[in-house]
Amino acid sequence: MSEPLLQAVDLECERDARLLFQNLSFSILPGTVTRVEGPNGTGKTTLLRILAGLNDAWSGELLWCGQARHQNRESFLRNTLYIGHRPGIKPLLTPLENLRALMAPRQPVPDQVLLQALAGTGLAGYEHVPCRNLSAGQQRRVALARLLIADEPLWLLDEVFTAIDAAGVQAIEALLQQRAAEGGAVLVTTHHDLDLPGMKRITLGGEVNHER
Amino acid sequence: MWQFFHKLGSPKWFFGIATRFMPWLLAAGLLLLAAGIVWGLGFAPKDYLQGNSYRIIFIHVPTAFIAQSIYIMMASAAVVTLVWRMKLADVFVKAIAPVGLVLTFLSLFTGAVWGKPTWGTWWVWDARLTSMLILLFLYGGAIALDRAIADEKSAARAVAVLLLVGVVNIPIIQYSVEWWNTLHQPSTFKLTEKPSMPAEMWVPLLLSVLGLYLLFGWLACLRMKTEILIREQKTRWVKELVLAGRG
Amino acid sequence: MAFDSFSAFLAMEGHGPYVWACYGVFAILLGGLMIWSRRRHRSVLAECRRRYQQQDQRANKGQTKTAATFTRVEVSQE
Amino acid sequence: MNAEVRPVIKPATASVGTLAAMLAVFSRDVRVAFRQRQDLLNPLLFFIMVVTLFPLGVSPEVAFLKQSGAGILWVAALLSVLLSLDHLFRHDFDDGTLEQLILQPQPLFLLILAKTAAHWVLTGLPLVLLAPVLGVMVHLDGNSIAILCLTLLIGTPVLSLVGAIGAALTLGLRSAGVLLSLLIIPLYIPVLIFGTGTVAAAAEGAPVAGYVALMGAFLMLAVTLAPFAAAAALRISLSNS
Repeated sequence: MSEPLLQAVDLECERDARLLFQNLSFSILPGTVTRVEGPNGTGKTTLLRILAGLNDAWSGELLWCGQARHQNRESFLRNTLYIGHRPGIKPLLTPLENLRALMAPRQPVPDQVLLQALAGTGLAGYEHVPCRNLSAGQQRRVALARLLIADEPLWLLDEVFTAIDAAGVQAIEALLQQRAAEGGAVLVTTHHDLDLPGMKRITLGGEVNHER
Repeated sequence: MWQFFHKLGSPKWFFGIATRFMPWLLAAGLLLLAAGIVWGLGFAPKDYLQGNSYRIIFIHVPTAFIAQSIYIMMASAAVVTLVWRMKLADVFVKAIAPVGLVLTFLSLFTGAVWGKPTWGTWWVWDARLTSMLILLFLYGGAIALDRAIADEKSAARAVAVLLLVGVVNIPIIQYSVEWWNTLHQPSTFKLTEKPSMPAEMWVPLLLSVLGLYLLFGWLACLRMKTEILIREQKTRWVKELVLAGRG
Repeated sequence: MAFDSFSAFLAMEGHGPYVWACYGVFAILLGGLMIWSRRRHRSVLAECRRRYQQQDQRANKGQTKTAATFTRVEVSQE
Repeated sequence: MNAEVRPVIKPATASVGTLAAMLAVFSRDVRVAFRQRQDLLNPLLFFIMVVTLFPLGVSPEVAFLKQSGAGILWVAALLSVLLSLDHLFRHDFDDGTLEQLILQPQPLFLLILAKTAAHWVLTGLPLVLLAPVLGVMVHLDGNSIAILCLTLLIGTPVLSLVGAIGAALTLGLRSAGVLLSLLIIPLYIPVLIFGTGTVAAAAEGAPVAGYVALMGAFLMLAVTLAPFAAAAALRISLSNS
């Protein structure tokens, strides 16, 4: 059994005086895909933001590689890739410039590789078109191009399939599976019916009692 | 020690203590303030330079002094909010900010009215009045920010950051305003500067400062209790307390 | 007593209006803040009590949460 | 499933240096700004217009303008920096760039320092460069203009840095623009006082080195403390969104 990358112990989160979840414990192991599921408004995105380190209105414990996350923040941040609802694409920049800016603080990547990654997401020929002229799905793909080069062991992907066409969805599913096979850990939230072999699930919004 | 600290942070514990102390705070505060004011207005000797208008000092100085110290208290509570995330510190800041605003306004108002018979004008861009005016802005900003953020935890932390930035700035502002004042007008007027004040003047002043402090304590307790009720509605202890008719 | 008579006390040698205006505004604002804070406390208390009683009533009735069905709501055309 | 071959957890030291990351943040902001040049021009136009209002609204007399010119220019510069601050984080907040910025392994306050530096280069610096022209228009003499530009050069970065705190605090709020001004203007007062005071002292022939040094001290203080406060404020604002 390999050691978990990220471990949550008794997570509890209250938002706008409403209890989203409590006593939530799980481990994210290398080589797994985990899907966070639950109806609208049960805190899927909030959970992902908590795990990524964006939201700090929670209580409980988060362990990174067995140690408290807040004491290993730099190592955690360096080794975690988070892509949110709003993926950080500047409408005024081209896909290539956007990808370059997103990768720059993480790992040095030559432009050649960036172009390959963009081509891999089906954006060949659009590398130098400002992103505001691209469709929603294409803009999303610029952000997802990071997945083709990212070396972070843990990926946190919020609504990764939004605005992506059917063929694209299949390709991304395959990518996630391949990543797990390589030993990466992936955590996704999605409304699309994702069911990969060996996939784990975290279900929110079931038995949470709203009264204290 | 740590346990005491923890206890201090518990809204329930505070609620009980505050309820017990409040009548005493109110009674002692009113008594001291009334004594200070009656003494100051009716019995203290006339000032040989300013005449009777100086009697405004017995409310001007207490309001100015407490208005300034409330800002310092809020900034100290801000540290507690940011470092230890103590709920009671959030409540404290939110409850006393409007009190600080009102007292700052009162000190400005009394200062301005005092200026009219003394200097012949309602407003002088004197270093102290200007500093108090800026303090009024700082209070206004903190309250406005608190109102603007819906989530109360985030609001408390954002206000805490603002307060700390403000408290770092206050000495700088004070210093620059004083420098600016000497640059533009040689300061001939000083509000309260006196080489020595006779005891018949400073004793009533001290009484009214103490009295106003105690009344501030009462107001703080009351307003904190209100805020605790709002925030802790869902807890069982508040429910029992409210249904039992205590509070 | 620093004054000879009550009227002298009120007049304060011509400075009366200023002094009394200050003390008046001070009394109104401070007293107002105290009374208003107290009223607000009372009203919050009453509001809490009302909510708790409502909650208890609802708990006794035992309401259940309904799931979303997205059925169209019929609007009568009269 | 083969869990044996897995990516190695890298050591905590980031493989990209902090300086490189700061440079990336800076160059992206500059690049985005140059794609939308109108936004760069707006604070400058505002600056010119506010200065124009004073001769029109108060008096075009040379004596008045000579005396208040430095103050007018300083107030106008302050207001136009204030106007541009709302954009400092807003676009990044809307498109998610800010989330990515916070999640970088490099220290956040340094990245914010880089962003603020970009903001100053794009708004503060052009104001300083434009100031001599407007200085001539309000009849300031050569020496006063030089001192005015010097104080603006030292003072406008302080405006950007302190303003960044306000921009971070009001991020995502409804009436952010007005609120930002309410929070920040009191904090701008020392810079304004010393900025105009130095010019006034120079006009009277007093030595100004001490005042300029003091403004330099303000700048140092702002550079060291403001990014920390802005970083804390950003974390709070994003946690709330």
